[in-house]
Amino acid sequence: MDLPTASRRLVLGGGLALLAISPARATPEAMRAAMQGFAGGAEPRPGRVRLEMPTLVENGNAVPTTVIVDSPMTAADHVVEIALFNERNPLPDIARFTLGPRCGQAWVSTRIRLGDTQSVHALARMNDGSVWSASAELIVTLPACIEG
Amino acid sequence: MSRALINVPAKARKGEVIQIRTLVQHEMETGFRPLPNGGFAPRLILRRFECIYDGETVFAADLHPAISANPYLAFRTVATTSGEMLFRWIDDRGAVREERATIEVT
Amino acid sequence: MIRRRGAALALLLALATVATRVEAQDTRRSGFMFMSPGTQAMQRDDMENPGMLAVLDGAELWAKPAGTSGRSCADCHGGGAEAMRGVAARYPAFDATRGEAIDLAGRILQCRAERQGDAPPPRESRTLLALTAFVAHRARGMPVAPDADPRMTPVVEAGRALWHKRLGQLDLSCAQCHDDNAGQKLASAPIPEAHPTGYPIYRLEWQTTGSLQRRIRGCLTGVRAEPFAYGADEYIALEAFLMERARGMEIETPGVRP
Amino acid sequence: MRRRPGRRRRARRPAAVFARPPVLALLAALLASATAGAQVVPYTIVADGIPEPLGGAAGDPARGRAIVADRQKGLCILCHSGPFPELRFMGTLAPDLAGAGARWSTAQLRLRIVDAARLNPDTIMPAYHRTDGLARVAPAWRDRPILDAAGIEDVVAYLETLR
Repeated sequence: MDLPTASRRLVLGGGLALLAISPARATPEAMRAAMQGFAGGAEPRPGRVRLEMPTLVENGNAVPTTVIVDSPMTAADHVVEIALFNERNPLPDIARFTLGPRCGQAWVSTRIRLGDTQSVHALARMNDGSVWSASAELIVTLPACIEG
Repeated sequence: MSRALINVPAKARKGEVIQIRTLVQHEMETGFRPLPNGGFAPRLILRRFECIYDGETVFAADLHPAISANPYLAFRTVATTSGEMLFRWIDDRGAVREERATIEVT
Repeated sequence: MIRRRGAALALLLALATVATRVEAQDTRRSGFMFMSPGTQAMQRDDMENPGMLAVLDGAELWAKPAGTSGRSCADCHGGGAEAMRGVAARYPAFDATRGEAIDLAGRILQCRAERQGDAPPPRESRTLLALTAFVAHRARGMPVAPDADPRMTPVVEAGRALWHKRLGQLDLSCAQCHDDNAGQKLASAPIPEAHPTGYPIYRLEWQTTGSLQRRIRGCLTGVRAEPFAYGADEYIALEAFLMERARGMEIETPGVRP
Repeated sequence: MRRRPGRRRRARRPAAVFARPPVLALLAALLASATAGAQVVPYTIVADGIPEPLGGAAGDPARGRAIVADRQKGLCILCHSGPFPELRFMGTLAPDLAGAGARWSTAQLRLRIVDAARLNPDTIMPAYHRTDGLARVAPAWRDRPILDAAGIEDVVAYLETLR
């Protein structure tokens, strides 16, 4: 509890050692593979999914993200799962949401991290196995000053 | 200490679609943050969220390091019955934290 | 007599006009006004404002006994909705016992050590930020109203001098960016006017709640200057000057900033 | 004002969201070159310019362009905009660099980069090749100009091409 919230120091020598190593990034290929894994053989079709994100992101640490799927959310016709993917963070997966008829509406909102300007994809799998998709292009601004 | 904010309407009509919002304190350490010693801070994130209401998991989320620190999750559900809603977060080590909220359905 | 009353009335009217004009000319803008609608929404709605987590932490700590005294903050200051109402709007204030200015966090540290008999939490610790956020939140919506003690004047002036002092390898003063170029863009980021109305703030860049001192350190590092140590008089002077500069503006704690 | 001794704080890793490898690599390179120890070289001001190249050698416009466009090394585009179609975020605090080579002579450009305060004491433009008269410079940057003589000449050579 009393641990100081850590500060960051890049410019000074202490940070130098860590600069040599950096995590691998996801690639568009890795993202496509993850999306195919989610779709499970179905071919994602554009439509029915709305992905609401700002086009210009002030800070990539918390990007408001809302997914809405056009579905009656009845026992006979509903969204089973929604997944979010990106192509340039270290990992392609962002989150998966499990939904069902009890949701009433297929509406989910969260905040995500984006390390760079890139596209984000949302996939929704319906109970009939069909998969629908939407994507958003985002510009993530860089901090002007690197802080210590 | 970890704090959570839960927003559930106090009252709703049966069959009404209500919005639930949750905000929980957690650093969501990604595992990709380099340390001065050349390694990386070990990953420690909340990896699972569940909302249990009226005997059923009505909404769940599997989270990855790309979810922001202090995760915010909002979703909708149908008001079915008066009683307790259970919110559960599970981290990488299996630690569970739970919060409850009540709703009156008329 | 009538004439004098007439003159007095005229003077009052004139003063009222001046007052109105001053108000109309108040073009100061909180950092809130420079943010995107999404980040503004995050601050505006308590349920979406991650800074509220610190305020809630603080509320719990406020009521919790601490130190050898076994007393909580609430035992002395009260725990109800009106406890500490508006107090933060006055800080930094002059501490007569110490004979120097003290900021809100410093006052909390002082209470912890001297009244509660506890080891004071470090600057920028979660405990101190939470208690500071809790007290500052109790002034939310109220105008900044600096301490009227005349002994604050030299502190404010020291802060003003520091504000205008060029520092670091880039040889820039606070004023050159935040007075002369506010609203312009530094790379992609709009330069705000640096009003301290939302502290402690939840900064998306930090992914946590932090103090004005931490924020100023960010600028100092940016101009490649050596930051002052946490708790340094320089920060307290700068804060006193900034609060004077923001006199009458509304306290927003917990502010959210990119 | 009195300064109290501060508690030393543990350094934590920088960059915002995840590591941004290209930026970090550039910074590492910058710090490596900076530790080589760049000193301020003498120069002579004639009228409102410095006619002779710093250190005597001519700069390279391509290297100069890279410095100008680098947010950590040249820092120029934090305040200036310029003809950089590949860059998205450029500042608005200072004049557009496009046409700088037509507006100023080489000697004028050189002085404006080396020490613009010689021409306007209130300028916001940092002195890129001066280490005296600065206050509270962080240890990592102390006694080291923003750009060494070769860097200045590279930037001058690049700005000359902006006509």
